[in-house]
Amino acid sequence: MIQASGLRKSYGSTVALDGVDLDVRQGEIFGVLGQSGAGKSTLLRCVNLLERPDQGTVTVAGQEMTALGERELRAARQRIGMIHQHFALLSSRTVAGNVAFPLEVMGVARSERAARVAELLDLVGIADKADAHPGQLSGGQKQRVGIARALAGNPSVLLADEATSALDPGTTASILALLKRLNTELGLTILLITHEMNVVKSVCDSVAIMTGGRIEESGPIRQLLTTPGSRLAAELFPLPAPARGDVTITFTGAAEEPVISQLVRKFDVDVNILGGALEEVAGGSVGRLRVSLDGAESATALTYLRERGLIVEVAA
Amino acid sequence: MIQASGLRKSYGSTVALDGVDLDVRQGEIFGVLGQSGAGKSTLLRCVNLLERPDQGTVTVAGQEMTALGERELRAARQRIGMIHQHFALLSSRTVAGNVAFPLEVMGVARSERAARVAELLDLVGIADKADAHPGQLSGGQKQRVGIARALAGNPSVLLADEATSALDPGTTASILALLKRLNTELGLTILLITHEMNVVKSVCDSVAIMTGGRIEESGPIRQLLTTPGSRLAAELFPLPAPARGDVTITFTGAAEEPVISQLVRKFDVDVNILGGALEEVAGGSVGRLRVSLDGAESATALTYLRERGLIVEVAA
Amino acid sequence: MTWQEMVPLLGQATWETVLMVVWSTLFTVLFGLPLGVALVGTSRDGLFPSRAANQLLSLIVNIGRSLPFIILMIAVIPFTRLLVGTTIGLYAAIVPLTIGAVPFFARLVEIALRGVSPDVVQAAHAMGVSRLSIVTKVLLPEARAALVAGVTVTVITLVSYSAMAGVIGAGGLGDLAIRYGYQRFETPLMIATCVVIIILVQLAQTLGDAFADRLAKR
Amino acid sequence: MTWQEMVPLLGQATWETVLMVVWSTLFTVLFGLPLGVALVGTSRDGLFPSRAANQLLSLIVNIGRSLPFIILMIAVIPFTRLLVGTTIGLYAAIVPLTIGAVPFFARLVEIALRGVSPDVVQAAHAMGVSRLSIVTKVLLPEARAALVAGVTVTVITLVSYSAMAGVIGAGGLGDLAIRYGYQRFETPLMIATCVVIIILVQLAQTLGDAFADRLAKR
Amino acid sequence: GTADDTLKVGATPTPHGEILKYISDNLAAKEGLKLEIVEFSDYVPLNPQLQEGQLDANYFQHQPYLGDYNKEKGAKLTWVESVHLEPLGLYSSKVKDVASIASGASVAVPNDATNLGRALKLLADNGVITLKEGVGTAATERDVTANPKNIAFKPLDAAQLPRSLEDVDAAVINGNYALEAKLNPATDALVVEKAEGNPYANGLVVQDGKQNDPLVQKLAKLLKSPEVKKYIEDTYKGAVIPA
Ligand SMILES: Nc1ncnc2c1ncn2[C@@H]1O[C@H](COP(=O)(O)OP(=O)(O)OP(=O)(O)O)[C@@H](O)[C@H]1O
Ligand SMILES: Nc1ncnc2c1ncn2[C@@H]1O[C@H](COP(=O)(O)OP(=O)(O)OP(=O)(O)O)[C@@H](O)[C@H]1O
Ligand SMILES: [Mg+2]
Ligand SMILES: [Mg+2]
Repeated sequence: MIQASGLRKSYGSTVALDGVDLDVRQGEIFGVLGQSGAGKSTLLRCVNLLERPDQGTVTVAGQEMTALGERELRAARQRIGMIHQHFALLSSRTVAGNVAFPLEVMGVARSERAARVAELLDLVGIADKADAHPGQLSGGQKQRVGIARALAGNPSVLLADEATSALDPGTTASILALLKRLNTELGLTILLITHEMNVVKSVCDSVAIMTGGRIEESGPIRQLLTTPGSRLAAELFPLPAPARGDVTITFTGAAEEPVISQLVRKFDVDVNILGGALEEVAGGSVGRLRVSLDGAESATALTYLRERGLIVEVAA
Repeated sequence: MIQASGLRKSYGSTVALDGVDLDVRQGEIFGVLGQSGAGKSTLLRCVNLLERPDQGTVTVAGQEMTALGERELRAARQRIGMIHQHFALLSSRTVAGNVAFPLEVMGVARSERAARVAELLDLVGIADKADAHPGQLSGGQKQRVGIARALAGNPSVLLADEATSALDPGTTASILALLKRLNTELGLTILLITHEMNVVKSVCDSVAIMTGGRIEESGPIRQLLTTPGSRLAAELFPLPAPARGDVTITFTGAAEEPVISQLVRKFDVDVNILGGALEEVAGGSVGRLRVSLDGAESATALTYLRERGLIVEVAA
Repeated sequence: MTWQEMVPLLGQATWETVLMVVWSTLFTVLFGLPLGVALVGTSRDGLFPSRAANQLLSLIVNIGRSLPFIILMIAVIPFTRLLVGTTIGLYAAIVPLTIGAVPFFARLVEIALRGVSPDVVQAAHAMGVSRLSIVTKVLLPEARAALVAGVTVTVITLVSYSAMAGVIGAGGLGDLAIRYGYQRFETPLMIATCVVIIILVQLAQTLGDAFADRLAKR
Repeated sequence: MTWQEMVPLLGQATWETVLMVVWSTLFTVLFGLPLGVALVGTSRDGLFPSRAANQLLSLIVNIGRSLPFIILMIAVIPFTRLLVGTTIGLYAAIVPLTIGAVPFFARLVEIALRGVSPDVVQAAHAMGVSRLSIVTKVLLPEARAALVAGVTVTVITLVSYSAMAGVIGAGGLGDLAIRYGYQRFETPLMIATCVVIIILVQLAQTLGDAFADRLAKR
Repeated sequence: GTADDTLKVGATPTPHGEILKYISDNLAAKEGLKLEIVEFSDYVPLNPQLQEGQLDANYFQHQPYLGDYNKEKGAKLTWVESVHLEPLGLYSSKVKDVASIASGASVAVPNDATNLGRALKLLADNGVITLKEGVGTAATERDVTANPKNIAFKPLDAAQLPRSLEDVDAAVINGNYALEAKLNPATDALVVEKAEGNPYANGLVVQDGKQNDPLVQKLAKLLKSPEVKKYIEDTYKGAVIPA
């Protein structure tokens, strides 16, 4: 759905994008992670050509954006929703007016507009603020208006720049559920930037990590997780720094049986869970645990775990 | 260090604060959680009187802020650093100029200022952007300038409104480490608003959850964690919805031994870890695991766990 | 001069000033708004960037702004005749007044529109809004408080300009003050006239401020 | 009139205009800036809110803005004599020019300062910055691009005002255009004079724009 | 004219407008004449307006000015009747007679085209300066050939002249402005223009060919009537004198 190839963009001497290739498939939720200043927002803004890349091409829904005339570009952009990092709400319009704006632009009839706006405000949970002006909203409320506005025109692609960073976990969860629903029910393709691993874990199918204007690692999540030494895995399931001999077990969703208790039962070994987390990710129970093994048969136990399809790393 | 009592604040018909009492002790890091629109920012802004409460008093460092004249209020504010939710950087100044601003106001000599600014920019990792203007920064870079600026004047109290929401986990961790260091080394008292549970877990001593302008629950973290049915515990260590019979074990940091493996060894029971997380929180290893117990001696095993000081809840 | 003599003179002149100012304000906004939009639009980071067009517009605006009003008034006489059919009197004065005020108002529009956050304009671009719609639905509404303030400033400028319309026999308060107060040394009438001018202007300012205030509440 | 005759006339008049405009711009900024700050500061959501002071200032500004310039010029005669020692000539003209332009510039300052984001002002409050420092270190620097644009607009207004200073014998380009071109129908000299005026003004505009642009780059 | 018996006459306010108003209010009806008086605070547009037919007649200028205008613009405007003279006078609050004007003195003069030349001529006629031969009304400071007292001329707006007396050694002031400023031309002036043979009498002007129009003739007759003469003498006390 979104293909970018060889994107480069500099601001003066700052290289924001340094040769980025991206392939987001139709109906996918694609997460972009990366350090502050890595070029994530720049990449997103290059997708709908808010920022014209110095080099490289961008194709969205089969249309090469970089080659479009103004008219077609406008039409293409109307099918791409965007949630801005700094909200960018019209201060002269009420909340409802802001959400209605893209509909007005698309020529949707007034009555239809009102219904759609009411529905959207309800979905993001700010129906009570419909007549407030942006200046009267809290940070999270502004962000939700931005989300509603981005979804108003029933886009087929959604670009979301830290769309939930100002939201509490509860609201975040409900927004993510909404996005996931639009994704599965209507096939909405989503490219989202986030710093929150929860967001990646709960909705993303694929993910990319950017560093210094380049994509360092990318791919479907479960695949990245099973890649030893993956930075993504470390980011998603952070663990305390290991002491020598500590064991890191990565669950990839394959082993559903009670592995730890079987370990204790089968071998002469004590397992102490030092930290880690297990979660439902992309459909399977996935996670990493840091444990220390104590007992005569530690080495055998590790082999047993590896045989069960788990990834086992021992800190040196 | 910060006491608030009976704070009320309305905007028109919106009640943003509805009787809030707060007590942040000297040298404490106090987190405020809560839904979007709950009144967190309003509370923070009432502490340094950016927003004058309709009712109630605020005392900071023994001074009743609400009773101060303009002159003393200014002096008091110079000892309170603030990180704003929307950065509020001076667009006419460079990054270095922004950070130098509070120092200028306090009358710090030029040479001293330059040194301090360089040091701060280094601490927050944007030394390379010292001469850039805010419009040339990414979201996270702006936020770090705001953080550096808030710390510039060596405040004794820091108010932070979602200070790390635009930062990636790596940068967040280093900023939190910085805050923690200032807290332990210099006794900086910090009142921070956040939506990120990691932040709470890694730096906060105490925490409050706000809902609809009121504080719903508050207290030292470890104490809240051991309170059965605590909303905070659920927020911090979210677990998948339990199936009937699933067991939730809350570790409060008391049991350092390998409990799970002892369980398996001692009783005829299989332990399957369904999800959860264990982390270092406020100095002890704390967390919650959702497990399913299988085997004849399940009930005995639970009793054993309870005797070891763990909190054990069985889903009905 | 007695009060009995002054009052009808003042009444007549007030009515003339009001007529001149109201009409020329109307036309000034009508033409100055698009001109101001064009000034911003053709600038380097504008919606329709064009260095040539921008410099041309800027030149035209500056000519209108800097030439002595009297010269302007004479220079546009042929145009006035074409439009109004006469070059003397109140209605003929509306033409040079408008021409004099349009570039002024255009500059104020320019300043107002530059105050609109570029973020919002970008958001509109991202939605695929056409450039014309960005003007009408984003720039102008977002700047409306500043625009109203600009209209107020222009009204007051027009009151001041209208004094010079006496040159082509248009009458009005300013002309009354100049003819009687300045040329005939009738100080009481001059003062009375100035007071009426100030009252008119304060009225306009109060209305304008109230309106701008209502719009500024966000 | 031949070119030989025109050139010295034009040269002299240009110098007079430049002198008048430069001096009166200087004084206008000197007095208009604080007045504009006071206008914003005393307003309802300003730094020193005071309804009474605000209305008084607004009245003074509007009086200055709306009175015909000629009337203003004679009204301030005693004041001019006090300051300059004479009421005729170039230096005497600087006083009414300044008095006429100060309220105008003050309104532009007001518009510029209103464009400063309230967030930033709040951040300064939170740092315990005094209100005076907020003006000097936050409001004015943040608004500086708009302020420079305001100075440019004022310079051009002063060029236009200065034509009227001929009334008190100050000379200048505008007066030359009026006396020769307008009153004696010497069209070539009038056109030449207007061209010089326009060149001067474009120069001022280009300088002002370039400066504002440099400041606006954030 | 708009109606058959109406004349649209353009004039400057004082004394022209006032004289016309006196006629309109007191004398015109008897003659079957209606006047529409259009007052212009600035006299310059009056000739162009007349030339274009926006006005039927105007009354503000003297013959030399008309001559210059016809020459500059190739216009055909015609003198109908001289009505009055506003004698220029030299006034001073510092000296009592022309001879006492010191070397290097400043003298304010009107800055407008019609009056500047006249003012210089007044000074020349009284031996203060010498003017270039035959410059006529168009004389400016640049036509001064000899200036033994090294006088500095200060051209000011005519209405401004009385107000400048405190700042200059002497000022040449139009009769009407002198009167308005409570100066009496008969007693306060150091020297005054002579009425006899003075080419600067103001009068009625129309487009060429209209001078014999009955309405114009009626107005011309009224302007020269004894009633008007008396009105001028009573009202302007020497600042304006019937021609
Ligand atoms: N200036 C204002 N005018 C009107 N209502 C306001 C204003 N500021 C805040 N509010 C309202 O007060 C309530 C509390 O706002 P506040 O900013 O304190 O929320 P918050 O807890 O910080 O939320 P968030 O997490 O979304 O930033 C919200 O409902 C908001 O709409
Ligand atoms: N307009 C600009 N002028 C100059 N430099 C810019 C501009 N916009 C972005 N940059 C620089 O480009 C780099 C990438 O910026 P970008 O906004 O894409 O980062 P990001 O990955 O979105 O970071 P964040 O997570 O902090 O929002 C940064 O170093 C930034 O300073
Ligand atoms: Mg970004
Ligand atoms: Mg908030």
